[in-house]
Amino acid sequence: MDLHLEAISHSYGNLNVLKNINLDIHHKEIVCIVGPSGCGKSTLLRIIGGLELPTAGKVLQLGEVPADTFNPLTYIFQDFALLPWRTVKGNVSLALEEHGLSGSEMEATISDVLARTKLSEFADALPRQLSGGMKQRVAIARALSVKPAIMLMDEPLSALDSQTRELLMDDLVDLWVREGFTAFYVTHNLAEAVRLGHKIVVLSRRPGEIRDIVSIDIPLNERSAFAHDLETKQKQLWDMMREEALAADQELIDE
Amino acid sequence: MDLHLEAISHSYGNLNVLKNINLDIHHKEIVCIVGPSGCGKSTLLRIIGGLELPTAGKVLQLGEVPADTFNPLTYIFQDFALLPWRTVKGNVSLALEEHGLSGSEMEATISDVLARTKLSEFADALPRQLSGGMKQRVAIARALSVKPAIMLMDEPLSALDSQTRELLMDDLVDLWVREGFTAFYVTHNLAEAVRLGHKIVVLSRRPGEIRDIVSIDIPLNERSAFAHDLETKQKQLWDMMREEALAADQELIDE
Amino acid sequence: MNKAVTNQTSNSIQNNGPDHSSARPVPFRGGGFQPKPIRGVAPFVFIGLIAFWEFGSQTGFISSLVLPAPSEAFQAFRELVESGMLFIHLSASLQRLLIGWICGTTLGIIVGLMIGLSSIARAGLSPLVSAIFPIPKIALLPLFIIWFGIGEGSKVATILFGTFFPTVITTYGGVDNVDRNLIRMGQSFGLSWSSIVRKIIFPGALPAILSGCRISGSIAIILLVAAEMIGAEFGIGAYILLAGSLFATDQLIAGVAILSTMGLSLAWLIGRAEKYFLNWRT
Amino acid sequence: MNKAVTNQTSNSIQNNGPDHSSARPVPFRGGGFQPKPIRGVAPFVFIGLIAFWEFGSQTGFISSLVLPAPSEAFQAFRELVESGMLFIHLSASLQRLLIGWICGTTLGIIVGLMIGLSSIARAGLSPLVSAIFPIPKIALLPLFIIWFGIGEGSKVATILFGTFFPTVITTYGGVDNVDRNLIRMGQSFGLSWSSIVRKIIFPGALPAILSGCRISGSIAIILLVAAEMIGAEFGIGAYILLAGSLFATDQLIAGVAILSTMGLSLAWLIGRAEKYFLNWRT
Amino acid sequence: SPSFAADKINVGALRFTSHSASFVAFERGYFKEQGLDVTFKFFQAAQPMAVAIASGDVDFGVTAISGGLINLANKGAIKVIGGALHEEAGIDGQMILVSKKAFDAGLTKPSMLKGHSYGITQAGSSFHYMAHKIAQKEGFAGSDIKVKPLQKVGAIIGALKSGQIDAWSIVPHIAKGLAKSKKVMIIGKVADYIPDYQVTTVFTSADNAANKKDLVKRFLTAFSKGADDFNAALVDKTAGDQAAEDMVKLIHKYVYTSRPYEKAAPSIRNGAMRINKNAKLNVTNVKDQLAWFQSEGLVSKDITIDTLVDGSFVETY
Ligand SMILES: Nc1ncnc2c1ncn2[C@@H]1O[C@H](COP(=O)(O)OP(=O)(O)OP(=O)(O)O)[C@@H](O)[C@H]1O
Ligand SMILES: Nc1ncnc2c1ncn2[C@@H]1O[C@H](COP(=O)(O)OP(=O)(O)OP(=O)(O)O)[C@@H](O)[C@H]1O
Ligand SMILES: [Mg+2]
Ligand SMILES: [Mg+2]
Repeated sequence: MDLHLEAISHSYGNLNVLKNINLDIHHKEIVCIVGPSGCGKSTLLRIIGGLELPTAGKVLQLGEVPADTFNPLTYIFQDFALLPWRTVKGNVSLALEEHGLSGSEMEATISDVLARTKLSEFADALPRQLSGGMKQRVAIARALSVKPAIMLMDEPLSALDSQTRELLMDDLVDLWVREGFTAFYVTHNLAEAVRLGHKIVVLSRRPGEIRDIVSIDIPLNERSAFAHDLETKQKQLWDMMREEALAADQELIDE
Repeated sequence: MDLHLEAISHSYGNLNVLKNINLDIHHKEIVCIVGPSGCGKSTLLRIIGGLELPTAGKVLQLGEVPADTFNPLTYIFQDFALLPWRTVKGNVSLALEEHGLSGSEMEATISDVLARTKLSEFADALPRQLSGGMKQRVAIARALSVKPAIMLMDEPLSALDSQTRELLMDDLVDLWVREGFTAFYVTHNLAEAVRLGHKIVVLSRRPGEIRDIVSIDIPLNERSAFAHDLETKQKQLWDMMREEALAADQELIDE
Repeated sequence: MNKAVTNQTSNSIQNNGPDHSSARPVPFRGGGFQPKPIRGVAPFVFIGLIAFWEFGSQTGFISSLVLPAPSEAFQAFRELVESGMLFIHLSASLQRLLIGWICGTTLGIIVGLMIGLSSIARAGLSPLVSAIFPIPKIALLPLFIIWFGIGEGSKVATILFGTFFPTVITTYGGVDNVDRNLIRMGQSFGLSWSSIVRKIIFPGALPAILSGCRISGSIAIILLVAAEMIGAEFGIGAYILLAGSLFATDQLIAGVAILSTMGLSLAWLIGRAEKYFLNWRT
Repeated sequence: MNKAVTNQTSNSIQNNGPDHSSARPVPFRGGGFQPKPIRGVAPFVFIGLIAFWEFGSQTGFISSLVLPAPSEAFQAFRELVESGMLFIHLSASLQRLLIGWICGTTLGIIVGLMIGLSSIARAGLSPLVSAIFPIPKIALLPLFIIWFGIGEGSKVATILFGTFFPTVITTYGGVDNVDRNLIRMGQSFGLSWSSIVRKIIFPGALPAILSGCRISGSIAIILLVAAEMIGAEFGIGAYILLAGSLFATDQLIAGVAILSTMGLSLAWLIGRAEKYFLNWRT
Repeated sequence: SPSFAADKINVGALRFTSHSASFVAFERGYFKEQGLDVTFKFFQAAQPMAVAIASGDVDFGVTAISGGLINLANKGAIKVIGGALHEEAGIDGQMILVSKKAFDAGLTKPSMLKGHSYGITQAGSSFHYMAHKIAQKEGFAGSDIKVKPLQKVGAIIGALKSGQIDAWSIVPHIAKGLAKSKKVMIIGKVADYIPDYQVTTVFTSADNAANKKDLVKRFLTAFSKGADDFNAALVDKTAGDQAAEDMVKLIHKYVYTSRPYEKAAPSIRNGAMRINKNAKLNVTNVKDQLAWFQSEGLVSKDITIDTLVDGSFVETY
């Protein structure tokens, strides 16, 4: 299943947030979206997943939705969005409970997905007992459990400290190499973008427009060998965005 | 004024947090402290600044305290620690109010320090109107206003998004190049450490011990030219810490 | 490197556009769960309810023994206004309310700050507060007469007692919730103890204190009736009590409506105070 | 590169140690501002206070008119126990409390959820709640007799009314405070409306609901006295009222102490419930 | 008559000696004789009892005439149908009390009450009426006595003992009990100011009075029999010591139950005041009371004695 964004614009009242976004995503492709603070990245992701209706334009699903998926478009949130009153297992099962699985199927799915994210030992832990990195692993496990066609990841690593971020980035690369997944990946972090993205969409300041789309053809698992190329690319992206980031940072927030 | 840490150890009840830390800082030197989550970095910084008494060992001030400083050891916190009910100006003046400055001296000090941190336009804004980056600039302005001999910075950039972090890092480098300052700088982020540190102290997992001290002799303003050397250094640091970071991440938090 | 990394413009994407034959829009599943107050409904509800009530009374569907018609209550209110007694009752009550509430709140804030700041005060006072708080003031009225007399003393004391305890509790809750990082920041800049209390802890606890005022204000109004049980000739509470004992339900409803209006005005006033003092909150 | 970056072991640092002649330790300026409850002080305070009070009464320093000696109150309590009346009063009161409180809380939670979830309910009901909440129940007692009779009905209704409104307010406050991101997460996984309410909103509002129970429980105990003003023969409130009307201050204090104990037990119970249901909180 | 199923009725009562007629009628089976199956409903105060009769929870009650009672009668809810407690020369009736403080300061006679404070439960209560009648007779305006509404008898006692109010009037056993404490002095009798004071009356719902005349009559018959026994045993003391003792024991089942018999007995004996024979009703005095309420603006001027009283059941005078 692919997605096609057609001339998406969005405003909140008088605030124009997105302007004429056209974008495609293809199977097993990771599309990174970068842009300065407040340019509408999260809004765009919400529109893609059907959580918000755009003022103009539409999001189209192309091709068949895979038969075994429970939730074709599945989010991973910056703040993990785990239910604090459920254990790791309970949080994963939340996503499965409404799909009429039998008890044993449910058990099997959950333990499979926990094993894949190396969480098996933590099945009965509550979120408050977990470090940030582990929490996000649980959120990833929950997302994988519904066998999504496309994952929508909104700055999944930016609430983590940078060492944990490194660890999780490695995990995501591993996962993609092993199983391959399709994802929109919103981030502020250009190092993340060049490490994970097949396409990097650069948005302008609000109202967010596509300034450029950068493709990186190096396979994910080979990227460490091309560190220098990526660094240059990252610098190029940063030069493109620096001014706008500065302006966005200095903006006063009105009530 | 230099500082000398002599055989510092600390525990909270049965929890040993720091073990035999010996460390020096010299004038106009930035000492970065890196280490996995929970290894006692913040505790160490609190001990250095006199906010916490170590279980064993002592922190000594060497040489005269500069005459014009209002607060020789001054913190900059991860969460900015701005008073939300005071404007930018009010937050800076908080640090000065108890030093018997006249109204005009106070005004002059505040506007000087706001100018140096490019905050003059925002003097009357409330913290809630500012982006994270601006908030941390205000905290830096407040710290500078008391003319500190040594700044104690606890992950000053880790609450910011990575673009803002880049911008502020540039500002800090500028500031150091212009005025020179002495600082302990705690961070998780190895890129930050190699960019700003003259010495990088690597702590082990809890109980935090000094595993290694790495010196980088390249002047701060020339470091961008040595990007590759720094990258290698950073990778070396990461290899040293990776295992411990992973272990720290997977630890369950007890009540 | 050129092999590995290439740039595309957004235009080139649109060209190899999709095969629209199997294209279906993504279903919408967001929205909701954010009830917004709809303007104009509130007066409508009130008017509707009162109209229904009046209608019921007129047709005898609601017996006047059970509930007097709103028009009768309004008539009682008019009589109260025209006789000039409204002003006398209101000023008597407001005076008691204000004195009792201001003293109770001030003392409550002071004791609350003490409990919030000192281990000894906390150990000594907080269990006392918890033990005395749940005592209904109305049960103590006979003792209050002995302790504070039957003049204004016991009325003010009833309100004072009623407002003191919740204020203590919310205040020290507020102090406990002040961000410890801000306090540590104050210490790190060498601020004195009193500066930290005045400049950091008090403003930080202010939201809790104001929301405590909301509660203690309602309690003060509720206690007005109990307070004016003791030898009060004038006052809204006394008016209601007399109406109750005469079973003059029209006056009773009028009095209750006055209390309710006082409660709403108070909520509005504290809302304004919060807007003013807490404009720094997001 | 070796020129630019060098490694040192921590040992080499210690060797070029500092010139200790001008060395002064960094002054300590932290600590404080974290009052800890000191164990054992609370009973000490209570015992000390009661001992002082008894001493004052024995020496006549506190006249028995002003306050009976604790020993007299205790004597009254013993008589109550020995006559077997304590059980009768307690069971009558607890029954009213429980029925009124359970019904009031249940209804309050339901209406609170409605207001928290639906714009129409919010627009229609929330102003009504704000208007009725500040009405003192005691003012309505004459009407309650007509409406609910003199049996258990009006007593339970008084407590029900008293607990209903605060529960509504805290419940919808709790629903409003449920993290909208969690709700959005639920929607993003395609959860149905009822699943979101049951699995996300209700547990998320539970802390607020439980702390509402704490408040409504205290209110229920306080209202017991008012409720039992209406033709109650038995009950702690009736006992206190009778003691008050006979000016039997020893019995009055004994009754008040029973209420206070009930309040403390309730706080303890809700504390346990919070520990149990909210063990997921940090 | 035992062949019929007895009529179930609820009788409202306060745990006061003045309600003894009902207790006696119940204990000695006089209600049963009249085919009445009586359940007592006890109240803390008279006012809720009146409301309970209006709401139909209670069928019969005995209480002083108050503003609330008159207003309920005016709403067509209740009717006074007979007399109960009655002030009578020669028998201890309600007494006028002053605090020790006021007494020492010279308030030794009711004629000196002008300008003093006087405890009442509520505006429009019988205490309020008594205060004004004293003033009237002594020749000054009612408003010259400063009445203090204190809601409850207990509160008034506290205020009087601690000298916060100067004067009060109350039934004899309470008055005598208080006088023993030496904090309170007795300075006069109410009977000297309100001759033939109809202190309490029997009342029922307007519905009963209009539609169940037979039931009302049977109730009054049993009630009167109880009153006769009571008067004979404790007021006129014509029945002998044993009967008096038995009577006190009977009443102790209902009154002062929380006190041991030895302590309760004197209070019960002292509290005995005449209960009208055959529930005769002193309408003259009731009219006076009604007029007083009207003059104080506590009840509507339009109310007539017929709205309040249904005189068809008992002898009136
Ligand atoms: N529900 C809403 N109602 C009104 N304005 C909104 C709403 N959601 C977002 N906005 C505004 O729209 C703009 C874009 O928000 P969005 O969260 O999409 O930006 P973003 O690119 O994700 O920012 P960040 O990098 O900070 O996450 C911001 O100015 C924000 O204040
Ligand atoms: N006041 C305290 N009382 C008890 N334990 C504490 C206290 N402060 C910190 N700790 C514990 O001491 C250990 C070290 O804490 P510290 O905050 O110094 O670590 P850190 O290296 O700064 O961690 P992070 O990288 O997460 O900031 C942690 O396990 C923490 O839980
Ligand atoms: Mg965002
Ligand atoms: Mg830290």
